[in-house]
Amino acid sequence: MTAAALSANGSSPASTRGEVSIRDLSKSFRIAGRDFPVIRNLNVAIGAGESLVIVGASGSGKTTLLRILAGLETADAGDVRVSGRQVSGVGAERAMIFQEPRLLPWVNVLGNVAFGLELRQGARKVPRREAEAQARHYLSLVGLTDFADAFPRQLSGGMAQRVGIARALAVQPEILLLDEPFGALDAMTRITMQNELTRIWHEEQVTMVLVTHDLEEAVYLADRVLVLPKEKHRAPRLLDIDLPRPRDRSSPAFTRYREALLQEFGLH
Amino acid sequence: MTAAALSANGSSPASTRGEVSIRDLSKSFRIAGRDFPVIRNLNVAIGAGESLVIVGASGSGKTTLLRILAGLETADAGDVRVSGRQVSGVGAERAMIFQEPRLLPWVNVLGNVAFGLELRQGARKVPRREAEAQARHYLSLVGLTDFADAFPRQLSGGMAQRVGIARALAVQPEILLLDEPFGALDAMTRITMQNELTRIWHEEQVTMVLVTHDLEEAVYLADRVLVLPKEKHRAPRLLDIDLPRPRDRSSPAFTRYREALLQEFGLH
Amino acid sequence: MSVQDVNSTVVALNGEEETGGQKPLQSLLEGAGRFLSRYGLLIGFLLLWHVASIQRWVNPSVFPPLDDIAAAFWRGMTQGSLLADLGISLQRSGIAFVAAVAVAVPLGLFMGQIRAVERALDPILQLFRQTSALALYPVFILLLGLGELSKVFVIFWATIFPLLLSTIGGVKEVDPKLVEMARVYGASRLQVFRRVVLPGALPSIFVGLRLSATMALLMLIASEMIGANQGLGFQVMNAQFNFQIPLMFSAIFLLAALGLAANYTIVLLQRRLCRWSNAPV
Amino acid sequence: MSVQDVNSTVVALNGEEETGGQKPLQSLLEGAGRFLSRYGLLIGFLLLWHVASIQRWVNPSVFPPLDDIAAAFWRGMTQGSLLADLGISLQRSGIAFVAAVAVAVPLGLFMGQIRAVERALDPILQLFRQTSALALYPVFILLLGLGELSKVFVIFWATIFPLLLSTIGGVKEVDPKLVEMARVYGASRLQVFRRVVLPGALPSIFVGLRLSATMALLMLIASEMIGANQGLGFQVMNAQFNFQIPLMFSAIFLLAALGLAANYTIVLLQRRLCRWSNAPV
Amino acid sequence: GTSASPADASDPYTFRFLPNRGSVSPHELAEVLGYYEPYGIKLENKGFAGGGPETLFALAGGSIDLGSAATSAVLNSIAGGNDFLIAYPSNGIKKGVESVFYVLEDSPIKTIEDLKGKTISVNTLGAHLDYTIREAFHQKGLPPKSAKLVVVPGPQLEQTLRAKQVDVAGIGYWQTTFGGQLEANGGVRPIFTDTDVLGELAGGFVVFRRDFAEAHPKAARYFVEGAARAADWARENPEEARKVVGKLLDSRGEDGGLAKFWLGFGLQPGAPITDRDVGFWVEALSREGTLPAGKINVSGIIFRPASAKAGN
Ligand SMILES: Nc1ncnc2c1ncn2[C@@H]1O[C@H](COP(=O)(O)OP(=O)(O)OP(=O)(O)O)[C@@H](O)[C@H]1O
Ligand SMILES: Nc1ncnc2c1ncn2[C@@H]1O[C@H](COP(=O)(O)OP(=O)(O)OP(=O)(O)O)[C@@H](O)[C@H]1O
Ligand SMILES: O=C([O-])O
Ligand SMILES: [Mg+2]
Ligand SMILES: [Mg+2]
Repeated sequence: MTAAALSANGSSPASTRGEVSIRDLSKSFRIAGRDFPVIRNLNVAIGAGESLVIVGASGSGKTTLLRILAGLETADAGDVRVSGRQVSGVGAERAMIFQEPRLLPWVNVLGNVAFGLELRQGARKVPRREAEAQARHYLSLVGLTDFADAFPRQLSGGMAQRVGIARALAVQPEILLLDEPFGALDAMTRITMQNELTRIWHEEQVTMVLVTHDLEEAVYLADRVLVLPKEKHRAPRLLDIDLPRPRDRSSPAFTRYREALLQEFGLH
Repeated sequence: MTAAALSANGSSPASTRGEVSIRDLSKSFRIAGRDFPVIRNLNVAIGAGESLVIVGASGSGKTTLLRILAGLETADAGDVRVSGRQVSGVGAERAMIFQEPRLLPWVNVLGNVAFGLELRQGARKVPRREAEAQARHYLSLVGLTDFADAFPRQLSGGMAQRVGIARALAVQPEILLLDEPFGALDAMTRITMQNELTRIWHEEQVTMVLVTHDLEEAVYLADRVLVLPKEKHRAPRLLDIDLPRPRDRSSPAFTRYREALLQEFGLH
Repeated sequence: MSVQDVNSTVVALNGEEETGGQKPLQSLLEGAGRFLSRYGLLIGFLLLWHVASIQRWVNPSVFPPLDDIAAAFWRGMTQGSLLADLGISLQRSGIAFVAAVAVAVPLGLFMGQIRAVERALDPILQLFRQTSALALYPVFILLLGLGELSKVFVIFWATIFPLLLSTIGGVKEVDPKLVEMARVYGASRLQVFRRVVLPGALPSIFVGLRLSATMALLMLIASEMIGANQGLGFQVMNAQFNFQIPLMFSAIFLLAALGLAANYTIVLLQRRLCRWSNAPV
Repeated sequence: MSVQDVNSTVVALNGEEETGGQKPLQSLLEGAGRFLSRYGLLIGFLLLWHVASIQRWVNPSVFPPLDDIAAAFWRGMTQGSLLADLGISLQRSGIAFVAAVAVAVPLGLFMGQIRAVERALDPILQLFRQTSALALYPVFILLLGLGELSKVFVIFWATIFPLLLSTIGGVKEVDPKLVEMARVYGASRLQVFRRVVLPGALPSIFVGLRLSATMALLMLIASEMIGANQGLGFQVMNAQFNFQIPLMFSAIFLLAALGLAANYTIVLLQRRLCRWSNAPV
Repeated sequence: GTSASPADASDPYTFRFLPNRGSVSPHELAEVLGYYEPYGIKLENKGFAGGGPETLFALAGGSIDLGSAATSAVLNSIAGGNDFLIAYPSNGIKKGVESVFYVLEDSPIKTIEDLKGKTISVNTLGAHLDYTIREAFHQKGLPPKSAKLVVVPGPQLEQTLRAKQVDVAGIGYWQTTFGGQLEANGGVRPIFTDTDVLGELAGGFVVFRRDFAEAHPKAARYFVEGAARAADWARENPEEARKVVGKLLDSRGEDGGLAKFWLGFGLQPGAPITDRDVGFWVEALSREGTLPAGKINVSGIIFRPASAKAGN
C-alpha cells in the first residue's frame, strides 16, 4: 500500500512538487487593541522531501507559521508557495497535525483515522473497505489497534494525539505539517513514534515541517532547524543538521547539535 | 500575600492536613463492550508537603489517578483519603491543572486566572480588587502580563497552558494536582516554570502530585516518583529521589536517577 | 418457604446480595419509584383536575371530570369521527412537518455556514417569520384555495421557522476548530456540511425538530379553522363552538398525545444518532 | 478640476490608493452594494407585491397596492387608534415575554443540569407544551377572566416553551470539561450555573429568545381575538372582519416591524454579551 | 301592563357583556334608545367575542353577566352542568330576516336537489346552517350528508365563493352584513333560505346565570323587557333602526356603513320564547346523541320576568 503510494509520488514532476518557499513573510495579530507582531520578514525555502523542524519559545509564532503554510491563516505581507503554487487556502496535498487532537467526537477512533481518506472523491476516491484497512494499518502503527471502536471521549490525552497522527499519516500527503505531534507522549512511545515518522518520511519522500519543544527530537528529525526568536527584532536562524541517518542520540556530534540549539535559546 | 497564606498553612493541625493516602485502589473502564483495567490495587501514601511525580506510558492511568484524587472519578474499589477525609467529590482544598488548558472562552486571561479566587464565598471571600491583584501576580509569574486582556482563542497552545497554571497556583490549595502542566512549553519557559513551581511548593508547603513525561522534570521536581506500568499485571513502582535542593541537573547523581527511570521504561 | 426465609435473612444481613425470592418485589418497588418520580406530577395534575371537577372547585362544564372526557373520547372513536379526524390531521401535520424539515435543515445549514446567503435571506425570512399564519388567511385562501394545500401550507409556514433558527444557531455553535481540521483534510463544502457541521449541529437541530413537531400539531387548530369539516383541530374548535366540552378535551388530549408521541420519537432518534455523546438527552 | 483628473488617473493606474475626490462616490457605491446584498430580496418582494397588485395579477382587494397600505397606516396612526393599539399590544407582549424569560431561563438551566428535576417536570411540561393556547381559551377565560391577565397569560403560555426547550438544549451542549474544571475549583452549584453553564448556553438561549419574542408578538392576534377592543392583533382581525384590508396589512406590517425590531435588539444584545466569540452571530 | 315604571327602579345594575362582531343585540339597541336609563341599568362592553360560545365561557367564569349564543350551544352548555337561564331570544328567522344560500350567477345549481355532491360553506358545523341543510335534504328525501360542508369565517365567505373554492355560500341571518355586501357586489343569486325549510324559529338566546337572576330579579327583568321593547321598535321602524345600528357599529369601531344591509332581529312581537324555539333543538341534538334524552327540563331553564316580579 505504502509502496504503491511511493511509486505514485516518484513519477511526479520533480522540480516543484513538495517544495515550499516563504519570502518576506510578515504577520501580526491585534489583541485587546494592541498589535502584536508574530512573524517579521521571514525567508525560508524548503526543498522537496526535506525535513524542517521549527523550534522557538511559547508564543513565538510556530503554530501561526504552520497555519499560514496550511492555508488556514493569511499573511499580512509576503509570498508563500507550496509545490510552486501560491497558497490561497487549504489544499489536499498538505496535511496537518494540530497542536490539539481535534478528533470528531461523533466518530469512533477508526473512523477518525479514516476521515481524510474517506473524503476523497472522483478519481482519487478510496473504496470504503480499503480506507478502513489503511486506517487500521496506521492505527496499529500508533499502537491503538485495541481502541478502534472507542470514541474520542474515552481516550487519554496521548492516545487522542496518536489518533491525530495516524489520521494525518493515513492520507499520505506531499507535505506534512506537524504541530508538536509528540508533546503528550511518554519517552518510550515518543521514540517509537519518531522512528516511525522517520521511516515514513523517508519511504514516501514527503516534505515535513514539524514544530517541537524537544530539542533532542529536533536534532533527531531535522535536516534543518528553524529557530524563531521571541523578540521580533531578532532575526530567525537556520541550523543545518549534518548527521547521517539513522542517527545515534548518544553520539557526540548529536549532543553538540543539541547544545548548539540550547545556546540559541540562551540556555547553557 | 503569599507569606500570609504560608503562615495560615503553618498554623493548621499538622497531622493529616495535606496528606494523601491511597489504599487498594482499582479502576477499570468499559470501552466498546470490553473492560479495560486501568489501575489495579494501588497503594501509595503521600506525606503533607511532599512532591510525588507520576510517570508512565500513554494510557497507563496517570490522568485517571489524578482525577480520582480530585474527586472527579470514583474508584471501583479501594480507599482514597485526602487530609484524613475520604474523597467523595471535589473539594476546594485540592486544585487541578488539567491535561488541556480548559479556559473559559468567555472570560479574558486575567478573569480566567482569577476564576478560582472569585468563587470563594463567605468567610473565605476575596475582595474583587485583591483577587485581581493576586491574579496579576501569578500572570506575571507565567510571563503573560501583556496578555491580561486577551481572550483564550487568541492564545498560543503554550500560553493557554500557562494561564491554566496561573489559575491553579492563584488559589493556593493544600494539594496541587498537575497533569502534564509543562507539556506544551519550550525548554526555556519550562525550566523557568519548574523553578517557580519548586519555589511556590517550598514556600507554601503544598502537597504536589504531578504527572509528566519528561523524566528530567520528574527527577528535578520529585521527592518520590511513581512509575505506573502499562501492563496491569506488573506492580507500580516507587522511586525515592534522594537529592538535595536546589538540584543540579548536570550532577552525576541527577543523571543516575534519570537513567534509573529510563530503565523502568525499558529504555537504555 | 423456609429456604426463602433463610435467603431473606442473608439479604438482611449483608444488605447487598439479592436473591431470588426478594428480587421481584424489590425491583417492582424500584420500578414504581422510578415511574412515580417521572410521572408523579402528571398523575397528580390529572387527579387534581378530576377531584376539582367532581367537588365543583372549578366549573365542571368547562373542566369536566375525566370519566366524562373518556366517555366522549370512546364515543368519538367508535361512533363519531375522531378516528377519521386523527387520520386526516396526521396527514396534514405530517406533510407540513416533512416539508419543513426538508427545507429548513438544508437551508439552515447553508445559512449558518455561508455569511452572504444569510445576509441576503435573513431580512425577508425574518419578515415572514413575524407574520402570523392566522392573519394571512385571506392571502393563503386567495393564493392556495380552500383545499388541503392551504391547510398544509399554514402549518408549514409556522413549522419551518423554529427549525430554521435552531439549525442556524446549531451550525454557529459547531466547533470552528473541527471545521478547520476537515478543510485541511481536503473536505469539500458539502463534506464539511455532512461530516462536521451536520453532526455538530445535531443537538440544536433536534431541539428545533421538537419545537417544530409541536408547532405542526398546534397549528392544526388554526389551519382547520377554515375550509375544514374534519380533523382534530376542527373538532376542537367545533366542539368548543357547540359547547361540547368533553368532546373538545378528547380532541385536545388526542392532539397532546400525538405531540408527546412525536416528541418521544424524536428524542429516541436523537439518542440513537448521538450515541457518541455521553450527555443524557 | 484638473487636479482631480490627475488624481483619478493615479487611482486608475495603481488601482489601490484612494484619494479624496473619488472616495465618497466609491464608498457610496460600496455601501449601496452592501445594502442591496442584504435587503435586495426584501425590496424585490415588496416591489413584486406592488406591481402584481397594480397590474391586477393578484386580486387587489386582498393584496392592495403598497401606497394604499401606507395611506391606511398614516390614517391609522394620525386619526385612528393604531398608536394606542401599538402601546397596549407592546405592553401585553412585553409583560408576557419578560415573564416567560424570568421563568424559562432559570427553569431551563435547572432542568438542563439536574436530571431528576428534568425527569419529574418533563412529562407535564410536554403535555402543556402540546396544548394550543387557542384551544384553551375557554379554560383561560374561566380561570383568569376577560381582563389583561388572560390575554397576557395566553401569550405567556405560547412564549415560554421555545425558550425553555432552547435553554435546556443549550445547557446540555455546554462543554462538560469546563463544568468539571469549575467544580474542581470549588464552584457551588449556583456558581457553576452563573459562570459556566449560563455563558455556555447563551447562544442557544438567544435562539430561544428570538423564537419567543416572535411568538409573543404572533400570539397577540390569538390573544386579542376575545374580550379585546384594542391592540394590534385586535386591529388585524377587526379590519379583516370589516374588509379594511389596507388597514389589516398596516397592522400586520406594524406587528412584523415590532418583531424585526425585537429580533434586532436581541441579536445586538447577543453580540454584546458574546463578544468573546469570533463566530459572527 | 306588565312593563315596570321608573318608580320601581330600585335595582341599578351594570351588565357586562361581549358583543359579537358584525351583529348587534336588542339590549344594545335598548341602551342606545334610552330604555334602560330610568332603571339605572347600564351596559359595559368588555370587548369582542370570537363567537357565541366564548361569551358562555366568560359567563360561567363570572367575567360577564350575560351570554349570547346559538341555541344548540346554549343547550349544550346547560346540559354540561352550567346553571344558566334563557332570558330572551336575541334573534330569529322569519321571512325577510333569514339565512340565504347563494351561488354564483352562472352556476348550474338551481334547486336544493342540485346541491348533491357540492361544497357549501357554513360558519360552523353542528349548528343552525348545518341543520337547515340537513332538514332541506330530509324534506327532499335525500340523505343528510348529500353535500360537503366546510367551515368558512364571515370575512372569507365572498372571497371563497367568487374564487369558486366553494359552490354555495351559506350566509347566516346574523351575518347579513356579509350577505348584503355580497349581493351589492352582484353576480350571485339565492337558492333557498332557512325559513323555506324551518319556518319561523328563534336563532339564539341571551342567557343569565341562575344565581345572578335570583340575586337581581328586578334588574334582570328590566333588562329583558327593555330588550323586547327595542326589538319591537326596530321591527316597526326599520329605517330609523338601521341608522341607530349604523351609529352603534361605528361606536364599536366597526364599519357603520354595513348597517344598510341590516335586516332586523327577526323576532316575534314581545320577543317571546316559544316551545318550538327550544324544542326543535332539544330533539335535533338528542337525535344526534350529543344531548342525552331527558337531560334538559325546558321549563326549568327559562327565566320568567313575571315570576321574578311575583317573587318580589
Ligand atoms: N471516560 C473514560 N471512559 C472510558 N475509558 C477511559 C475514560 N478515561 C480514560 N479511559 C481509559 O483509561 C485508560 C487510562 O487513561 P488515562 O487518561 O488515565 O491515561 P494517561 O496515563 O493519563 O495517558 P496519557 O499520558 O496519554 O494522558 C485509557 O486506556 C483510556 O482509554
Ligand atoms: N487567532 C489569534 N488571534 C489573535 N492572536 C493570536 C491568534 N493566534 C495566535 N495569536 C498570537 O500570536 C502569537 C503566536 O502564536 P502561536 O500560536 O503561533 O505561537 P506558538 O509559537 O505556536 O506558541 P506555543 O508554543 O505556545 O504553541 C501569540 O502571541 C498569540 O497570542
Ligand atoms: O352558529 C349559529 O349561530 O348557528
Ligand atoms: Mg503552538
Ligand atoms: Mg493523561
